[in-house]
Amino acid sequence: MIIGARPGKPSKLRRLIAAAMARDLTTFIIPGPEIVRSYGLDIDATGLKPVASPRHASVLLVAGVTSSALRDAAAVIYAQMMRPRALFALGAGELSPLPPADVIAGLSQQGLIQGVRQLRDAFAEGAFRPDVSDFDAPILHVRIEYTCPMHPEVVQNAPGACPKCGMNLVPREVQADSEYLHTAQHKAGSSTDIPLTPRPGQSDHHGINHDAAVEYTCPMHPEVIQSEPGSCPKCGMYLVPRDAQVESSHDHHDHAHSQEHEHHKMDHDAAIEYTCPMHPEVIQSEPGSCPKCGMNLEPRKTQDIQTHEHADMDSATDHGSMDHSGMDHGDMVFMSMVDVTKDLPRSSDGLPMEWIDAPFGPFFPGLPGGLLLTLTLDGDTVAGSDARPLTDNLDLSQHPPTDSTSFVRQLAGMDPLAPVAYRLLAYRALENAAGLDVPAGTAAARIGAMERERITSHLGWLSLFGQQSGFNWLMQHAASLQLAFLHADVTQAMALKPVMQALIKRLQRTPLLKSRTAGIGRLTADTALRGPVARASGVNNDARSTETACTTLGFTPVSREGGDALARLHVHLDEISHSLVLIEAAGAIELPVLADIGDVSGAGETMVETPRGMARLQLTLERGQVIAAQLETPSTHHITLIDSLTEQQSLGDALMAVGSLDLSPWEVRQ
Amino acid sequence: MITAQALYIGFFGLASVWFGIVVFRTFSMVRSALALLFSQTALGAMFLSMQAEFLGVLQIMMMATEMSIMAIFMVMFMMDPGGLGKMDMTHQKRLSLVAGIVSFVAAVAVAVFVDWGPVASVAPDAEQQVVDLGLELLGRSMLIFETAGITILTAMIAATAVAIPPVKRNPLKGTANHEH
Amino acid sequence: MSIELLLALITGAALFGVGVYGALSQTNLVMIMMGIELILAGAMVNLVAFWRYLHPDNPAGQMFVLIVMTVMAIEMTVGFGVAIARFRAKGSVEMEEATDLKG
Amino acid sequence: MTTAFLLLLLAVGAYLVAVIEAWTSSGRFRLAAPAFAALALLGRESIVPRKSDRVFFETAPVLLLISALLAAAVIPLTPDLIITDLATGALFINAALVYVLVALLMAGWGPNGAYAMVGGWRFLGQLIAYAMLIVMPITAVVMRAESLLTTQIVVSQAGLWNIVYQPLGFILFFVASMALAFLPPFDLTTAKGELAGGVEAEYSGARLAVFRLGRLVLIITLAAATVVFYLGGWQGPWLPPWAWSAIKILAVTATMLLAGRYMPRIRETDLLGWCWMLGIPLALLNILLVGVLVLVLP
Repeated sequence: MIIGARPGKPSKLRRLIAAAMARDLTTFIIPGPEIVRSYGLDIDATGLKPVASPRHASVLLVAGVTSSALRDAAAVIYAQMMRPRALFALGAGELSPLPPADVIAGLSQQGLIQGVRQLRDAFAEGAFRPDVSDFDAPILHVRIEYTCPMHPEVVQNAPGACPKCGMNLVPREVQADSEYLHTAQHKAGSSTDIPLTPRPGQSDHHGINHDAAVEYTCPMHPEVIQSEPGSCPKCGMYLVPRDAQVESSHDHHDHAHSQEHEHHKMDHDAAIEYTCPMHPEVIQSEPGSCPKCGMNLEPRKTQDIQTHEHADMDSATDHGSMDHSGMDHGDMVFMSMVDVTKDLPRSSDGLPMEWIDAPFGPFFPGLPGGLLLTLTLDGDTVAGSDARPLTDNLDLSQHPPTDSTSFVRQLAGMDPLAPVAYRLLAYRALENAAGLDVPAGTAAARIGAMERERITSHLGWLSLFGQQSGFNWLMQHAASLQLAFLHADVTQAMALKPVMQALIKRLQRTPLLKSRTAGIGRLTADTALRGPVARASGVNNDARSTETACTTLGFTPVSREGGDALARLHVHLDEISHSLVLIEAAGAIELPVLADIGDVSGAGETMVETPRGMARLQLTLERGQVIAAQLETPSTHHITLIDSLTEQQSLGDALMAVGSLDLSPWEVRQ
Repeated sequence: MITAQALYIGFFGLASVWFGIVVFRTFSMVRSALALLFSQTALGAMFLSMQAEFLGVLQIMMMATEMSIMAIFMVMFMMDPGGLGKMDMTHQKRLSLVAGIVSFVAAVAVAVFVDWGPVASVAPDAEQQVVDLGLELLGRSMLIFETAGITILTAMIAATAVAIPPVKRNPLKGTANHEH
Repeated sequence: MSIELLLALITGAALFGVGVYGALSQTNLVMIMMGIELILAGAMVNLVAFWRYLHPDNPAGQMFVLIVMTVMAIEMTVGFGVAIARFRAKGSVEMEEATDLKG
Repeated sequence: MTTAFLLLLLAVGAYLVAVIEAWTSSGRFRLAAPAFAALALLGRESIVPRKSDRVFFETAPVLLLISALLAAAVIPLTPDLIITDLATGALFINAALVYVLVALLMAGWGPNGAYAMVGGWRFLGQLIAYAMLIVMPITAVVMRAESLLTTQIVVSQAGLWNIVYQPLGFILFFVASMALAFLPPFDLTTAKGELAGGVEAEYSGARLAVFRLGRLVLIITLAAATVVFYLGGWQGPWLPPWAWSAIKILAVTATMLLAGRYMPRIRETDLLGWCWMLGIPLALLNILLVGVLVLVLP
């Protein structure tokens, strides 16, 4: 029996269909296939078919313990799946707001295989049931608000006509409590009726967050809007606060009687400036003609920080100016498109068009699981982006002080994509603080383990790259190699060497691969870059060059010029071959084991070259207890690059650029 | 008497006109464009029932691409392509209606009252038509055909030249039009 | 005269009428173009009907239809070229607002 | 009678295409898998997203299937095994296939989702470009056959198949067919890792089943068209004509499906750029070459 069965009495035909369903289980994997593989699970071997859209999946597979934000997102995915649907939890703890799992199994291949068998039985028996209750969760609740299709700034709670153009307002749903996915998911009467993405015709305009009370925007770049203070990613200026719309009403009649505060975004605080239709760079405060072409300048509204603040303080003035601007349009029978499009941001092709915020993630196939990427699409072009991890941020503040064993466990469990690297990092820092020396043999064996993880991680990335770019063969081949390398010893790793070399050779002569990646996501050499991303831009900062244990094994850092996705692909491939050489030289693979550091005090700092780049850990020991720690990880910086890499790229290129950064949302420090 | 051919012509003609009316009666611009497409497709089917096989197939083929392009332009140029706001986008409605009806009535009157002379009952078979049309195009009407070709080429080049963005004269301010 | 010819001519007249209404009443350039397409379609029906029922032996009738199709294509090309240029400059393809050349 | 028999053949063909497609994408050859998948799809809920353009959403899968079937109607498997031998058959195939575009536009706009919409508009650009590469090589084929009849086109290749007579045309047509059926590496419309299924993303249950069936019929129709135009249709020694048609069509289908497995998806700018700047000049060159050959050779 499955909780998400399809309503209906079991009949003979339905039993036949249920039997067919049991043999054709499609699955949507949470948090993502590469993470599930890093736990050593081979989904392919069980006959579960991974699919790209929740609409096409019958099984929701949740592996590992996920953060509450990820569980909320998973609940939305579950609601989007068609019944009959089943929830399959692998080693997951708390699942709410998801319903209780239909099948629970341990986080092991054995558990997976058994679980799939149980799932098949459950489908064959209970795909149809007469009594089925709907799935519901707080994240799915929405409230209805009304907005004008032409004036997105007009938002009110009751239906009516737009005060600016007289059009009928159209209803729209917004999430009742929305911290993320704010336009993405809607709740319907039926639990299965949830759209994957917002309505193209009536979506939110870029950056208008209807639920936030205060948002921050850049005075120079009005398109930059975020919910917390900070600096503008484009120009570095401090963002200024302003009111976002909270259920504002623009209705004239209401207005006269009620003292309701009015908040507006675009029009009423505007000053007028004049610009040339042909030369947008010409802007002046008085009317006149363009110095370049002599055309008459056209008025347009501009936003002024000071007016904003003023408006916040004095609502009477606010009302007055609003009325005025509202009247301008409200009395018109004909709706002017010039006015409507004037305030729209123009994209690179100069055509003002409607922008759509489309969520990609946090479980988007082809992007790292756990990463929520919201792209503002202008047709097929990306006009803006917002990336954030929905994973739990490991708290390293260490109150109360933790002992070294649990500290190591914490750090090693932080990133499922690089457990060895972070374990080693914790180790080295502890040893450094305690002043312990590591024997050369152990150091070499640790390098072996590190390099093996590098290979697995890079293969996982290659598989993800294959998935994203529709390169099926690479996706499957790299995935199976990743699983083979995951627990391989030295001899097994060496046995896989020819296969690896064949893969690399094959990639070098794959048609279309070069044109697909060359020139995409280009990054100039910058010392803030880390790991393969840095080395693909010709920057040679590899923490391994400073380690004598590595250099004695014959390590030389690889580096490529170009700084684009192609160079990153090559660096990843080069590093895989180098890592194989290092493993061979190290002659042993041994995961670090906890040595007794004793009852010491001191401070330690160390760096480890994780598969994604250099991570740095500083910690303070007091009588064997960790009292303070500070971690710096490569993805923390790389995730901030997304905005500039994706801007004005076509969607495919933008996603490729994000993918080529090889981000791990789990290690991003917020 | 009513022949099968007359039935077909009547049916597809009616469909064509009905879709043509839908074009101006729906608020959704995408629906407008696709209604026009189906109006033209019905017209193509009508040509087929009038035994003009080549023209019918050509009409069906050409209009599908043309109207799809129209649909994307509608979405581009309209702020509310889904027609959610049900806004009125017309002017001089009464005048237009009168003009439309007058032209319809006049054309029907001409069709009814003019003596069209003897009506041919058989048309050449489709294969023969294709051959004839080919010979016509590359024979007597070659100049017209070539002129049409050159004209459309010119129109394409001119339209592209008009439509591409103006060259930015100051490379330093290349991003100026992103900001506003 | 035959009923087929009459039906075809009435269809042509109706399409022409609808097209005239559309071309005159719409304010959006693209919608106006749709009206013009319908007018041309009406003309096309008549041409095919005349060819089929009056001069089936003369392929020049069919050639006329081809020419009308070309005209439709040219109308589309030029129309969209103008529409894009105008949208780029003004952000609007509303003909009510195209008053630049008005005295 | 012939029609019913051909529809049955088409269904069998579509099923085989599904088997081959599953084999090329997962590496496993399982003859029964598509049957289970189809049953499972039919048993699953199929919902219409709220606020969708319902007319479009419902029509799109059916229109896709119909346009593929119409294109199949003029394809001869043997001299007599053809639904209708239209005098404008070669043009008719293209006319029917253009409605694939209309269907996908509807499927993209209908369901009210960004992924689907981007997928739909992407296909618009793709098809307008590649429909040119369908119709221009066909022109060259028709020039040699001196007829638009598809049966006549097969007969014209009795001495020499068109793949040898006009190899350039064959390559262009083959590539354009793959693009038209949005097969990898031209699957920008459904793009699994980019758009999570694109136009398919919002379809589910029975509607998705119809959509996928339409696409399978489309693939086999295009493969059959390639065989008719370039690989001599039913012609071949020893075996009966229907056997040759079947073998050739399945071989072409397998090639089309297999090619995409070993390369990444093409970039959209490349997809359009190569078509307009390389494909169309080459297609014109092909017409010129064939014109010269037709005049020079007896």
